[in-house]
Amino acid sequence: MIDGLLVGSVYGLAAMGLSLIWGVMNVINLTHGAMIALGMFGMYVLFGAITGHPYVLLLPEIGVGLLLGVVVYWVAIHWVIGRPMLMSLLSTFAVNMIIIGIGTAVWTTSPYNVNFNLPGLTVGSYTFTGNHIAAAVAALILALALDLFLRRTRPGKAIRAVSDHREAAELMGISSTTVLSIAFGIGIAMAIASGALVATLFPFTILSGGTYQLKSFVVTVLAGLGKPLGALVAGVLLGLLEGAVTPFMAASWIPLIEFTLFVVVLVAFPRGIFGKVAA
Amino acid sequence: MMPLLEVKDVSKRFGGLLAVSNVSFTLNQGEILGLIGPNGAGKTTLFNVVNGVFKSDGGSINFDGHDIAGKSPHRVVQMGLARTHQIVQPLNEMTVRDNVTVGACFGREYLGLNAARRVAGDVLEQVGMGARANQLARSLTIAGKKRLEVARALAAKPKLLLLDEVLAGLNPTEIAKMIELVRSIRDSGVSVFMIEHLMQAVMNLSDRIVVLNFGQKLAEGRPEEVARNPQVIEAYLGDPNIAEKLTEKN
Amino acid sequence: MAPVLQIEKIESGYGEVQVLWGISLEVEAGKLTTIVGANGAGKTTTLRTAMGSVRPWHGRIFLEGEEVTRLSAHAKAGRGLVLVPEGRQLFPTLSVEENLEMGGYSTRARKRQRANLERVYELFPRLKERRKQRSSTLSGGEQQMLAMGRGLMQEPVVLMIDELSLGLAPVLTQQLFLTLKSLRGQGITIVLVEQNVHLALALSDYTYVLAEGRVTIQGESRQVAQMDEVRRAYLGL
Amino acid sequence: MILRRPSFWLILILSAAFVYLPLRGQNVPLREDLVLVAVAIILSSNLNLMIGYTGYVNFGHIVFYGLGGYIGLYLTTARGWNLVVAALAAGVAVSFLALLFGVGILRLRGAYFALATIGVLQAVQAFVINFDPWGRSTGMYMSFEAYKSWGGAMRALWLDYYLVIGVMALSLILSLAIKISKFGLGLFAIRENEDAASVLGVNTTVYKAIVYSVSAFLPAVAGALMFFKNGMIDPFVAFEFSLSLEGIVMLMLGGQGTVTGAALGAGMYEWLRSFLLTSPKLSDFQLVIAGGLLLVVVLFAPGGLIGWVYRLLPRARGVIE
Repeated sequence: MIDGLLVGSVYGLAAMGLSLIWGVMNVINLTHGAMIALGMFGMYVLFGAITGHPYVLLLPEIGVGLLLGVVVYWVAIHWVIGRPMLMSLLSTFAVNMIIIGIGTAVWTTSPYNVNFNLPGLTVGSYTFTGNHIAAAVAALILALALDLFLRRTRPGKAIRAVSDHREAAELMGISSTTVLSIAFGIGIAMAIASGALVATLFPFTILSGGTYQLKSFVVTVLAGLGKPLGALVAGVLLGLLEGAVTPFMAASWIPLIEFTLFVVVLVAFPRGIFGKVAA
Repeated sequence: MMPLLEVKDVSKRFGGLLAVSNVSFTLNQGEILGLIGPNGAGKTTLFNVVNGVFKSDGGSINFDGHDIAGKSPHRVVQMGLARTHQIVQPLNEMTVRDNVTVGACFGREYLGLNAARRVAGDVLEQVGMGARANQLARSLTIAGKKRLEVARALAAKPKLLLLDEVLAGLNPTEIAKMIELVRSIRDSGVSVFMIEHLMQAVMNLSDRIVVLNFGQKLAEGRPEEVARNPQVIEAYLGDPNIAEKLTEKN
Repeated sequence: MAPVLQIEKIESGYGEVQVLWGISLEVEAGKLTTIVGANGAGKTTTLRTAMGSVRPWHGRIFLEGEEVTRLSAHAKAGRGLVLVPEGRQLFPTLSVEENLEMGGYSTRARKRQRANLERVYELFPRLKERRKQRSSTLSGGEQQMLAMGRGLMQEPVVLMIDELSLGLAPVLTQQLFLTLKSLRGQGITIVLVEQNVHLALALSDYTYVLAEGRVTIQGESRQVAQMDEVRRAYLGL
Repeated sequence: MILRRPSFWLILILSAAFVYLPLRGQNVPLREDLVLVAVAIILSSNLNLMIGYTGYVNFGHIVFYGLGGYIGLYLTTARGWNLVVAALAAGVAVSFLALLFGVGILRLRGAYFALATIGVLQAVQAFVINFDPWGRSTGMYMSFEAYKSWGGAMRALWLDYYLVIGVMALSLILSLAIKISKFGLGLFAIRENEDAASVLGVNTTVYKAIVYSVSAFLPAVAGALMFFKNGMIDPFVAFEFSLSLEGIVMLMLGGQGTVTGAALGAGMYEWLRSFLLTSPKLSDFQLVIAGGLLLVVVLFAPGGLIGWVYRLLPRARGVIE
């Protein structure tokens, strides 16, 4: 149960990236899963090459993710913004295929893992895995940092302004394309960071990102679009839910519950469960 | 005269904003009724409530002997109430003829495809667009798109036609042609309810005029009466005295 | 004196539809210039083309003597060409104060952001009371105040305002016009597009009347106000 | 009249070629290649009814195929039904299910709808993984006994092939028939502008639900036939998300909204894939190249191949459908 909560914060972090991009530029980023997978392998490669501490290695990964996101924005996103939704869905899916294709060629589809274990923490009769705790803490820090960035800093406010009203932002002297590319970069960096954290928890393959992409969709929809902090909360809730049901039924039922919930919430509350409260 | 459309105490609220507030009026068989008022007065919202795009918050709408309040737009058009849009809504990647065929297919007569094509051809001739039937709708000029809106609505063989600013954005020649068209539509037995900003045109065309301001009915009557109404002048031109007061304060 | 904003034979439009057919305007420093005309005459398009939100097809635009025709809207905003757009276009999820901060986004405006914020709050005390609220919760009048305040935060060289009184009650309209008058008194160059012709003519120095994307009449506002043509163009009487 | 459309005869010629070519010399490898193309055409042309005709992006289209396969295999194996009857029953059952789902999720528009279709696909997959009668995650196998009533496996596979070609022909004819009907006109109006269509009298809710249900029928039949041919099914093969997306890629490649485009795109994509898979140097990069191709199409030719032809030759619009 507590483990569910810890893993949930990583889901939340992943979903924040998706939610940010969706909210700001109205693009459903189908490269999300591939980016998460890249994050996993990024951690694997860095951990193998430099004998650094995994949580320090997060920083260069985030930097690379930011850069990669900006590049992908200019290659595949910039041209389809404002065109029908299908176009941006397909262009991001195309990038997804390219990344997965290259990844498969390099790493095949066999499982990898990052061999790293922190000492666990025992409270009473309960033992928490050290990696879980550290990943949750890292995810929380990153999530709160993103939230602070968006709410308190000038560039963060500019992102929100562009998301609110792109044309008006231009009138204020804000270059909306620059802002969009940066927002996309941040979204990708979040995906990569969450992938890197997942890599310290479970074994993974180049295709593992897909599962987390789907979970991110669920979380984003539960939280309502474009609400990054809501996504974090919803992610934790999802993790809790997973942790709570496992004692009672086989883990294989979880996706059924999740996706049924997903569809029902979409149809019943298109603005997310928290949407009503905020509006 | 027989009322074709009877609107009673209709309101429409968006969140906290009362866009249309307790508006009542009637439209008689065979007349052209004008609807004027400043921007944001709720004219288009009123249209949307009448033809079922928005559900009214209270009040009743009676059309041709049926209560149509709360009926969805496709039902309303099949009962004989068609409309055009202020911001043109062409079906862009379809030909002009197909656009109009949609109107005939799903309109009051609910025609089959072939019969609808023929009606579309006739209507396009009537509005003077016969030569452009095979063009894609997106390639039309703004005047062409406005005309297409009218043609589509006409193809539905309506008893009442709602025209939302069909003259806006047209040049004087196009305006003259459109006015002629509206007259001919009325003469063919279709009643018309039109929103229009171009005062000269609406004053000339309309049998009666309803004035809306801040969602409420400000005045109703024959064009001359309405034009002399000081409240209407203020809503449209602004009170000349306010202007003087402003400059005096120097 | 050279005009601070000069528009030379501008043609533009949307897609394939041409709206402006060769508009020329000159805006003198410190003056209030109005643009009036019927719906669809091209007033808003003129401002949007000057700003760069709509690309000019032909013609040239000069700001403070420098050619800025091809610059994007955000680049022009960075040089002090400011548009308070029709329909306010606020940032609905940002607070009132954050909206104003966005006005001070450009490097030019940022230097005096603090002082400008004080000035805007002085001008519109209502905004100060509500500065923590989301802008979407404001009333129509307050939203227009915020839009104007945001424009002032931009340190305008020329302040262009599109439809100041649109959808506002007469009392609020008067209030905003008074504010406008005091701004002109402070030496701010203003271009105003307005449907309330009487007010616009009474308050402004110079007037352009547009019809069908062309300038049909121009002159000192006092003289234009006397012309019957203007009345006819508006009421059809 | 559909008989006067050149495309109609083109479909018949294409189907005849599919029947004749492998028959000559009993060419089994060619048959196996062509059956994949036929399935691709079935999927993309039925998907086209949603994406191309109605403007609703269905990311979970493969769910119809997979469910059809499960129902078909279950009925033939566990219940001993005749294949043709079982396939039709699968089609009817899946269409009915689609109608139920559709009434719910078609209230959503644009991206929300697209997401919901992913949700439906994943939920159905998750359900099947836990569904005992269908063998949970291991799936179902068919005993070779089942082929006996067809005169042995060889004959059964050939017969199955012809049935798939029949479904392909029907899919294309259905696409064409809808395109030139009043129903199709209503759908195109919805695609261009749903609100305007409604104001013009189109009952958008009913139209969308019907087309969603119709687009499920033939893929489900095809699924029943194909998994009968394979003799086994499991939830990962049956509901593979990437297959669903590949259908969209095919459609974009050929040109969405056109009958020929859907077929052409499917053919091109399958050809490209087999080419890449057999080339030793490129096989690792199959996904990369397909993705690159898709990106190029989306960025530079959003109308696909047929859209590109339309732009070059506006008159082609009336001839190539």
